[in-house]
Amino acid sequence: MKRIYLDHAATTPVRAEVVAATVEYMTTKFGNPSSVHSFSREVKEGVEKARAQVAGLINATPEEIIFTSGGTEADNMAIIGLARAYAAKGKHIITSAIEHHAVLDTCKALEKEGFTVTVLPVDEYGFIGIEKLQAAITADTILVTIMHVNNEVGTIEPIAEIGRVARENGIFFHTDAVQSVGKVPLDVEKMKIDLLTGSGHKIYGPKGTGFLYVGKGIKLNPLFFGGGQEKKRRSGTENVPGIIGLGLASELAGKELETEMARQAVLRNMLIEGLLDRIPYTRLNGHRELRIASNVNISFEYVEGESLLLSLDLQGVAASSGSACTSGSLEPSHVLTAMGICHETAHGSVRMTLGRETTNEDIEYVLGIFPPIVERLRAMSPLYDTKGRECGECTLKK
Amino acid sequence: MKRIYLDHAATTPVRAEVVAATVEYMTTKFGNPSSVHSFSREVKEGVEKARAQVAGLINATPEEIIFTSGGTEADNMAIIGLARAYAAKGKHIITSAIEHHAVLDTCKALEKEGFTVTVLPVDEYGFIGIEKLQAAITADTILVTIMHVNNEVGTIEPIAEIGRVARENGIFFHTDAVQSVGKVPLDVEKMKIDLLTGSGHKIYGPKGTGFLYVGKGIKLNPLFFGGGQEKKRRSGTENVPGIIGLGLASELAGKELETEMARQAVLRNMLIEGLLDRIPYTRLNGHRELRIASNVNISFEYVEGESLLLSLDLQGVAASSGSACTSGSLEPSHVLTAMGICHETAHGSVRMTLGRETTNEDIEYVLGIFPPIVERLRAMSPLYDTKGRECGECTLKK
Amino acid sequence: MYTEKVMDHFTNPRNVGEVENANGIGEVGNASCGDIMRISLLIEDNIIQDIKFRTFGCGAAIATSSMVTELVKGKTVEEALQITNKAVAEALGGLPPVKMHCSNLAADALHKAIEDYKLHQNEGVQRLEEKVSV
Amino acid sequence: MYTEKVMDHFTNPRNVGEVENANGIGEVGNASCGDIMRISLLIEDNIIQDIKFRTFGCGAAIATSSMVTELVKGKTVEEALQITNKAVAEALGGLPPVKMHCSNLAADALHKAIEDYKLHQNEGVQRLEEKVSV
Ligand SMILES: Cc1ncc(COP(=O)(O)O)c(C=O)c1O
Ligand SMILES: Cc1ncc(COP(=O)(O)O)c(C=O)c1O
Repeated sequence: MKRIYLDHAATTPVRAEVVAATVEYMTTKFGNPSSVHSFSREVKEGVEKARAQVAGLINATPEEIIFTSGGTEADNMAIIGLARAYAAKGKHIITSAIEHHAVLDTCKALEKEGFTVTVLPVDEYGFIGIEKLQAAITADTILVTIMHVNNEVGTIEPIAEIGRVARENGIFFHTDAVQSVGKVPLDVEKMKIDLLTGSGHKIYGPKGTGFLYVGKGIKLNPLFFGGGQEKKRRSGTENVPGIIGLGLASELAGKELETEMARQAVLRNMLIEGLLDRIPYTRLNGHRELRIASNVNISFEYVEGESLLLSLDLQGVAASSGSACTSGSLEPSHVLTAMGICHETAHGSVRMTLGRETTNEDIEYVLGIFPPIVERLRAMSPLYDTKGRECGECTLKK
Repeated sequence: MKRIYLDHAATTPVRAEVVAATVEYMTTKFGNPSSVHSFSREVKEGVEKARAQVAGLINATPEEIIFTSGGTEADNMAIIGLARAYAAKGKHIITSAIEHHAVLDTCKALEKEGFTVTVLPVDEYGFIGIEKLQAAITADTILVTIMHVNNEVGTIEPIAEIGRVARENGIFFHTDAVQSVGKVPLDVEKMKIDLLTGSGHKIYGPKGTGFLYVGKGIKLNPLFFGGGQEKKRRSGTENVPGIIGLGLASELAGKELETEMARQAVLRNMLIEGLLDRIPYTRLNGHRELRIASNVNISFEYVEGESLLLSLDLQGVAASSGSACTSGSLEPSHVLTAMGICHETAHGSVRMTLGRETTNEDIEYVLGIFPPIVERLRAMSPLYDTKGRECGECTLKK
Repeated sequence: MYTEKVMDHFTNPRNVGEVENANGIGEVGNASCGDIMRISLLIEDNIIQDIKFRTFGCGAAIATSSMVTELVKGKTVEEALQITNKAVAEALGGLPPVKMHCSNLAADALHKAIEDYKLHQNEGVQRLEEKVSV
Repeated sequence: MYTEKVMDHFTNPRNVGEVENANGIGEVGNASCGDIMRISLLIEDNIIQDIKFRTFGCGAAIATSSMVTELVKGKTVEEALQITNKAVAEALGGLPPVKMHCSNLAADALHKAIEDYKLHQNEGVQRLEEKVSV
């Protein structure tokens, strides 16, 4: 059976060049960068090259890049590290309702340490309002953390404006750019970004790799302690093969960013229009234009997302959903509900995220199999006959 | 030039079988275990198989294994996580003077959160005294964290006895087993170990992988927050290829543990005796018998360790040293000084750690080149003529 | 994630639809929470003669609905009342742990339908009694 | 880690040993801290005629010692006094950052040796003066 992977926002296959590089650093160049002998020298050089490759992708300097075990660790390092380092300056943090849990739950955890957190609402497309941000700033605010591109609906936030507002107010600005690094042009200088999170496995690099950009002179308390690697900011023997892979993946992503995104945008539009045209009672989630080239997120009324995913999977198509069922909880995606979408509708959302290998034929195949799947499930659904809409909230607790 | 790697305690090359397995999980089996489609199913299975492989090596159950980004993170997770979870029960922690910085500095960091830490001294061989441990326990003690095998001198601590004492006193026992997993038989049941740290890159597995064993029912506060992976104990997309590699490396290490350690012990003895015989003014650091099969640590009086390492490296031999110079500080190894070894002598220590690929010929080669190297450096040393011994401490601060 | 049996019932659900001349209907769940199951049945001579379901929900919700209809069709009311959600899950070869408490409600829907049948029966009886007493 | 020049001076150190008829000796460092450098020299007519070193220390310590002897041999005392630790490091093509402040003491040892020479010279002069005044 044809297998079509449309879940690139969840993770990506590691590209062949990157695999080869990691293998080299697992075998012949396997030394510990902290050692004092020839086995370590070549390794140290490789790590520094990777640092420069990552820095190059976002217009930072290599010394401003700290390697981590992934986007989650980098988000935590940024938010917890900065909050603890600057607690004397202020104890207020601003974030948004549509952040990844690596940001939202981390901010929440800081409330236990005496910080207060303002969670900004978003509009129906998932945009942060700059005025709302401005209004939320107090003399006590030390950090604004707002993502660049949302992982579920692909909305591109106005981070250059957010950066400007933060800079004007003397507040640090962190952005979770896990979904945008290598996919949307990024310039930490121009966009006035102080801290930025990236993750390797979203850009055809290895899982278990990520980085935090931290502008020169910004202090961070470390999350953990040990050998003092990464200039004492991130202890632990470096994941050298991973770092090498992340570096190369970053460079290659930068090189093909424009052509690849233009190509994917065409396929994305084809998929969005095809589905909205062919299937009634559907809605596009997120903004029609200001979304990342790879993201499609559509709600299919009267059906539940997981059963849609299962049906797609049975026909070889891998996608994801904002349905509660996929997370094992009862509440649907916090992103969709923050955008004002009914819980019922949110449960019926499907996200398809395109990638380097996605072809025209893949999209045509998906457009072919999708309508009968929805039809079959709707025929089974007790909601479909009445088209009754419950626009309530799920208040049950699991 | 022949290149002989004798720094296996620092890191190891990834074995071929493990490389192949990681490549498979970077390419064909690349899915995100949290997804709901066929790409993730096979991946989830792989991760659970790896969990069982790791558990098997230490006689734990798979559910008791949490995958981490390395030994450092696991040590931090154990100590910080447990301390915070049980702070209401008590605020006293016991550790030893020869722990890795991932343990020592983590305990120190907890002092800022109101914990008190007792650092047990060691004897001239690096052994913890059980009576000293017993005496240090108070009603407020919640955790004893003492390593299994020391990374510098290879001393094997009496952890079964430590486990017994801790259990009798109702105190949790964590052991940093980074240097012993896969090299010394381990049984968390019999040894009454509550938490145990292991690291992949020390056993021919990938860097950036590690695990924490946490006995059933023991609570841990997480170090960071996000998607709630690893049963909410370690958020972040799993480093799947790394986990697969760690699992396989663990299984293979277990299989060859006995034969390999017996083989290495012979080579180790050959190296120790050869060097002590051929070179005057030398001393073996650590215990002659109760040391791991792979560790040799010898001090060469009147010469400094880094210049020894450089000289060895120029002849193709990679080793490590307790010299301050290798760490960029002025104080020599805290392990050697805790064992009562003069700073001056400690600066002249060299550690050679054997591995799977180490051969008889390698040892003979090292025994051949070593004496002239020491001779040359001693001839340059102003201390050698007088054989003057300064047994002071370096009190300069860098 | 799901067993083969679950996938079989998901792909080829048994007894989908509404029993036309149903004398008991039960609905459980809440669309906002991602699951609604509706069971309609026809009970005659204390036997479940016909039973159908319609479900809005995940794979487990659909499969458990399908399975419960298969399990009780032709059974007595008493036998049907003994079916538990757990038994349905077991008949499917088990469900993933996260599903045990959310999408596993089909037996509840069945019991509700039977209650509904009984209520109507009682009402019928009452109505009869009323008639007599008049 | 180290430049080629450092490795050259480490592998083939120049001027190792003690000047036999030295008239100035300087020692800096501390074995407990991992570095001792000892420089002995012979100054005649204000010129450093001969200079040798012995060093206990790391690669950088040995290389900087060797380099400083090479830099000042045949130079005047004034020229020698102008050599700094930084200049020695530069002559070696640089040192790793961690070494700039620990093993880079060779110029200090040289200056100490020159001081020692001067002290003895002054003592000699004084003694002469004493003689005259008697
Ligand atoms: C927006 C966003 N932030 C953070 C993360 C976490 O990154 P990682 O999976 O590398 O831990 C993800 C992906 O899972 C993400 O999409
Ligand atoms: C005893 C000991 N503990 C902890 C560590 C840290 O482990 P990792 O390098 O995987 O972070 C090491 C090795 O560096 C070690 O030898």
